[in-house]
Amino acid sequence: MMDWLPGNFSDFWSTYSTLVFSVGVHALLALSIWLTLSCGLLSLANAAFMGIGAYVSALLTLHLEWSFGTVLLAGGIAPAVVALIIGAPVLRLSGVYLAMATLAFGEVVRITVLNLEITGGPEGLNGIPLATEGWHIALLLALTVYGLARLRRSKVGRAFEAIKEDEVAARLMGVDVDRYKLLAFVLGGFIAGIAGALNAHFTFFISPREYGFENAVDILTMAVLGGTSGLVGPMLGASILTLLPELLRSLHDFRSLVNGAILVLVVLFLPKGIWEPRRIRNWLNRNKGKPA
Amino acid sequence: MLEQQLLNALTLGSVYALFALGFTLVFGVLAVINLSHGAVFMVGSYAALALVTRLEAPLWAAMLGAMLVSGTLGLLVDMLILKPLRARNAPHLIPMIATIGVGIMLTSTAQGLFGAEILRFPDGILPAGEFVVGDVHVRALEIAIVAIAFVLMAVLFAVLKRTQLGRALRAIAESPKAAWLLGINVERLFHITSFAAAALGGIAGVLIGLNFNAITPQMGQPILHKGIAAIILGGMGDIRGALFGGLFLGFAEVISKAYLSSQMGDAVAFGLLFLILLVRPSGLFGRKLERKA
Amino acid sequence: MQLMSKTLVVCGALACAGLVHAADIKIGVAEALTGGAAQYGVTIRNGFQLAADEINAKGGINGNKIQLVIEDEQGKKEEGINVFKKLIFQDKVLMIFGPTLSNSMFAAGPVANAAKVVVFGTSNTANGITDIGPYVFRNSVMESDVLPVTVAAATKQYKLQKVAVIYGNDDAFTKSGYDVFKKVLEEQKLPVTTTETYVKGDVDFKAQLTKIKASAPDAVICSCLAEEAANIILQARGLGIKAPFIGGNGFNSPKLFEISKLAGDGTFVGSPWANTNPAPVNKAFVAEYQKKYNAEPNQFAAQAYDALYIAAAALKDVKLSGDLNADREALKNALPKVAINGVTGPFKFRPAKTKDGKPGGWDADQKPFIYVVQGGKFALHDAK
Amino acid sequence: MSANLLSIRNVGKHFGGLHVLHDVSFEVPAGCIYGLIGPNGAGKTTVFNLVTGLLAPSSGSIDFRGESLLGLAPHRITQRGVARTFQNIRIFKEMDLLENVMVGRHEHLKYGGAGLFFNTRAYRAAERRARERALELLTWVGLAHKADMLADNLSYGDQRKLEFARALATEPKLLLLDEPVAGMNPAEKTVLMEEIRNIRERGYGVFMIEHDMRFVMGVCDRIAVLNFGRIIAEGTPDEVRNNPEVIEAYLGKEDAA
Repeated sequence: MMDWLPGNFSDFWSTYSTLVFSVGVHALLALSIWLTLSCGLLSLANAAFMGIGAYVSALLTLHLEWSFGTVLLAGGIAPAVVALIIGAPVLRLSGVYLAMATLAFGEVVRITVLNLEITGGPEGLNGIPLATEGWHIALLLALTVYGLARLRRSKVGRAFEAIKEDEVAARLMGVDVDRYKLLAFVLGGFIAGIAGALNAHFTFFISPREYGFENAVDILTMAVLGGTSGLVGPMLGASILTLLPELLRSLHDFRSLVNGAILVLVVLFLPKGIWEPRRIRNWLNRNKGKPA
Repeated sequence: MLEQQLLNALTLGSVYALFALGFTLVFGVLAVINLSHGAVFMVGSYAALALVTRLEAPLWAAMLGAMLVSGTLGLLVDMLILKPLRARNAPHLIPMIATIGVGIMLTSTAQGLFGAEILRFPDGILPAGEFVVGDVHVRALEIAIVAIAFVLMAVLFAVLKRTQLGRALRAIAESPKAAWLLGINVERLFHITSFAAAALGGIAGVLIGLNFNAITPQMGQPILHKGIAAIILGGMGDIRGALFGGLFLGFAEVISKAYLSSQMGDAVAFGLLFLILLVRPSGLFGRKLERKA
Repeated sequence: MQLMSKTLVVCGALACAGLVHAADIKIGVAEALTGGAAQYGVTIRNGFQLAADEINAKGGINGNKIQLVIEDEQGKKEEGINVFKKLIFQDKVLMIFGPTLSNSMFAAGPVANAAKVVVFGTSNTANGITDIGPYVFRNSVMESDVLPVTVAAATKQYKLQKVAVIYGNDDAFTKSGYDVFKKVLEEQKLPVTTTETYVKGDVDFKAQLTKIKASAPDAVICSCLAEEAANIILQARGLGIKAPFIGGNGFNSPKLFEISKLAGDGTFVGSPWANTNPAPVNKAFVAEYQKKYNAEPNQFAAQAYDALYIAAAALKDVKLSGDLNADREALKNALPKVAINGVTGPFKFRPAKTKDGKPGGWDADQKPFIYVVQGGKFALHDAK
Repeated sequence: MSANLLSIRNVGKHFGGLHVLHDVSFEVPAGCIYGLIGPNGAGKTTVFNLVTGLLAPSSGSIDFRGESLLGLAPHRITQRGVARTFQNIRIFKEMDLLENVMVGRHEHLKYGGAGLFFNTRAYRAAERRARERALELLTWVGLAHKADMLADNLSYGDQRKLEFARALATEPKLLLLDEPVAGMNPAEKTVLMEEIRNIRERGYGVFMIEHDMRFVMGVCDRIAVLNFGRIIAEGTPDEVRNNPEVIEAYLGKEDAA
């Protein structure tokens, strides 16, 4: 009786551990873009930041054999530094112009990686040793969620929200808008870079095509699908979009059709994303009123 | 070699411009970055191909049919998706994401129906003429693409400047609310614009599909990126800007390939886009943006 | 609709096989059936399916029927890993064919190798694939085996003095092909007039070709996928370039030369397979494929077809014990001894030379055919 | 030390060819309610935008407590002690009332990232003080009972009060009010007049733009009149009321109802 259960579980875990890892990494990415969105910035640079993190960490592992902890940290810091450099000029733009500038930046990063010798060009880097374990992702995700939750409830979170709603009013309340935008951009880059470093160390291989426009859009979609009014939404969106393709496996050729349709339907019928605390609270309250 | 390269730049630029025209029209009037425009372009190609191969329609009929199919598609996207989003005043990010979803659906449907392989127009359908002047070679189809890009731009421009419809569209571009107060049927014009822009995307798909004779479900993606670059370079929502931006991009790409290194083509295109956005967010040819205090 | 009905046929066949035979041999097939790589993945799956149906129709392997478990890895690395894990741990397949792209193999291969399951690539030509470990096999012939022969043959035929090169620099396959070309040209001391690149999705190559034309090469070497190759050849002729082409593996598509018509004549192609190979086994394959899928086979289908016969030959010598781990190990030990004469010609494995001397996998040891295109068709080139 | 809180000297502002302000000079003394009136389009809000740093003057100088404000970013000017409300209310609608006011406390919360992350005692104390102060201000404007309501759900008058409390949360030395009584009924105006006087009693300077003449004349200690970008009169309400140029240019045309 007893022995089939763990056996079954170990089969399950062997089969789906990578999928669970991907959910965690995607959750980090969705949170990284949530951070900039919460400040009213539509930045599509997160896939590029993820790529920078992945490449820097993989190169440090392959060539210098740094310990995994320092590699992860470097994977976060590298894109954060890039974000810091490009942030000041880029963040003067707003709306779709910011989106397009960050998109162009992402392309420039991709093309650079493509043409460098050390990154292996289009062939990418292979033979990256397996270093990421479940608890690494769990711990970093927990730390990120905790940190962002604390941030949200502090003056920083209030400043982000104020900037998102009315930049001018925020300025006149004494908020240094440019600095906080830069903070959101750089922190977002840091989280995306860590996610990239984690991903590189359980997929054995990275190549430039994983960090292009489509991936930037995927990350954005996760956050928007889940809902950006809180931290649960992006994580939920990341989980759904990562697991959905597995669940839809039987649809074969028309799987991505369903994927696209879900995107459209959510945008049409759940404008604030799936996880909208207020709507859920209202719904719960309504049900509470009824006799059980 | 320079003459040939300039000619190459002109045709490549015209291809970009042709694609960018519909793209910028939608942005100008509806203020939506329609990321399904690449897929609509692809649908135009497949529609013409299906008409030619399955119904054995002549090329001109296939072109008209492709415009009709892609135009209807654009209209449907507007009526079923963009209209409800407008009605609830969704932030600009939302319609953009919805159109990404539409693009994925169209690409996947095309692959389901036609397969992932490259399809080509059958022999004999292509106008085969070629002109050689000195060392410069040019095909009739290329001349047609350049001419059509310019003519369409001129026609669009004239419509916008000279006709009642154009004035109404410009009023909407300025402020949909004000236009509505002036008694303009804004929704109807949004529908017309969506149809026209998608039809333009469709015809661009047919022409480019003919010229390069390679039709795949994914063919809309690379040109979508170049289209975005072109309309930003030219100034978003500006009809002349789409042509200028497209041509500028074409020349920048070809010249950098010819005189720097062919690895630089895309790096130059996007690097330029990035820098120009930082220096002149309104594009090279656009009016200066007024920022609200 | 066509694809849907195909899927139904496949499912039907599988269901029947499952009912009749208890001792089925489960073999995983992980290919890109959707997404950009689907154009290869789908034909590869067809090749496997055709071979499996043939083998099963003749009574299977030692009486056991082959059951293919086909999964879509979408040409994405994470999906590749997920699918491999599903096949290994959940479906408990004996071995895995695939994935379609070298990139996915770099990601998923280590998973199979760590689980001590044979993974057999039929379309992965990148360097370093078989460095992954001893459970990694491939029958895809590496460019480094094909291109030196091709270039030498073309040099002799056309008395080449200098050549121009064009390749796709954002694709692992075309870039690694270029790297081999570059090495070969250095070794054979053939000067390069200019090296041009393009990226995936490009359809207009005239800027690069104009430069090539100005450099007046005797031949144009092209490391490109078939999809770009047709346009490159046509646009080159359109610009008045008369030099012949020398192509890598990507040129090995009969369709390509149908499209490019006489424009492609004179092109030298080295490849493990061509549809005009007159060997009876190949003629039968081409005819059967045509009948079953109403389309011409390509190299990828041919290599997949051969790969299943290679596995079948190994399985004939393996006494299946029912202990999955032991059977997987036995298959791994049996495979290197296989030698068959397939649609791609005589085939055997050779141990891979790894960079750091660790035990590696097994590469294809196969002589390429050198073809020259005549009248829009492949013709076997007589090198003598 | 100058007794003047705000000194505007010879300020001009033009947008391209359009001259909005010409050679505007006046002084807002400490402990004073100062009014700026003038017909629509006279350039009143532009003066506010110049003082708060949203716009830079084309010429002239703006000093606050003896130091120049020129070239300072808006948030720096706020930190120096200038706060404002807007003619077309700009509260943060998706935040609750308490959060709105706490945004105003932003610069007074002196904790760093570490304190925030580790939830230190100092951090908690600072946040608690900010919350207490915000509640105090909400109580003062009579909105404490709605502290956790979304600002979007407030009535127009309450939104003005909230904006008021939010501006006060920055602890300003000078409060700029842009048409504070617009859209209010007489009873509300009376209450607001009391509150503005209260603000002065608590040591703030108040500088307001207002169209409602009865209100301005009733509450302000001094008034400047702006017409076509120029100051045409300055003085006590009585002086201004009796200035023939003002009557001619402004009061004469617009009935002071």
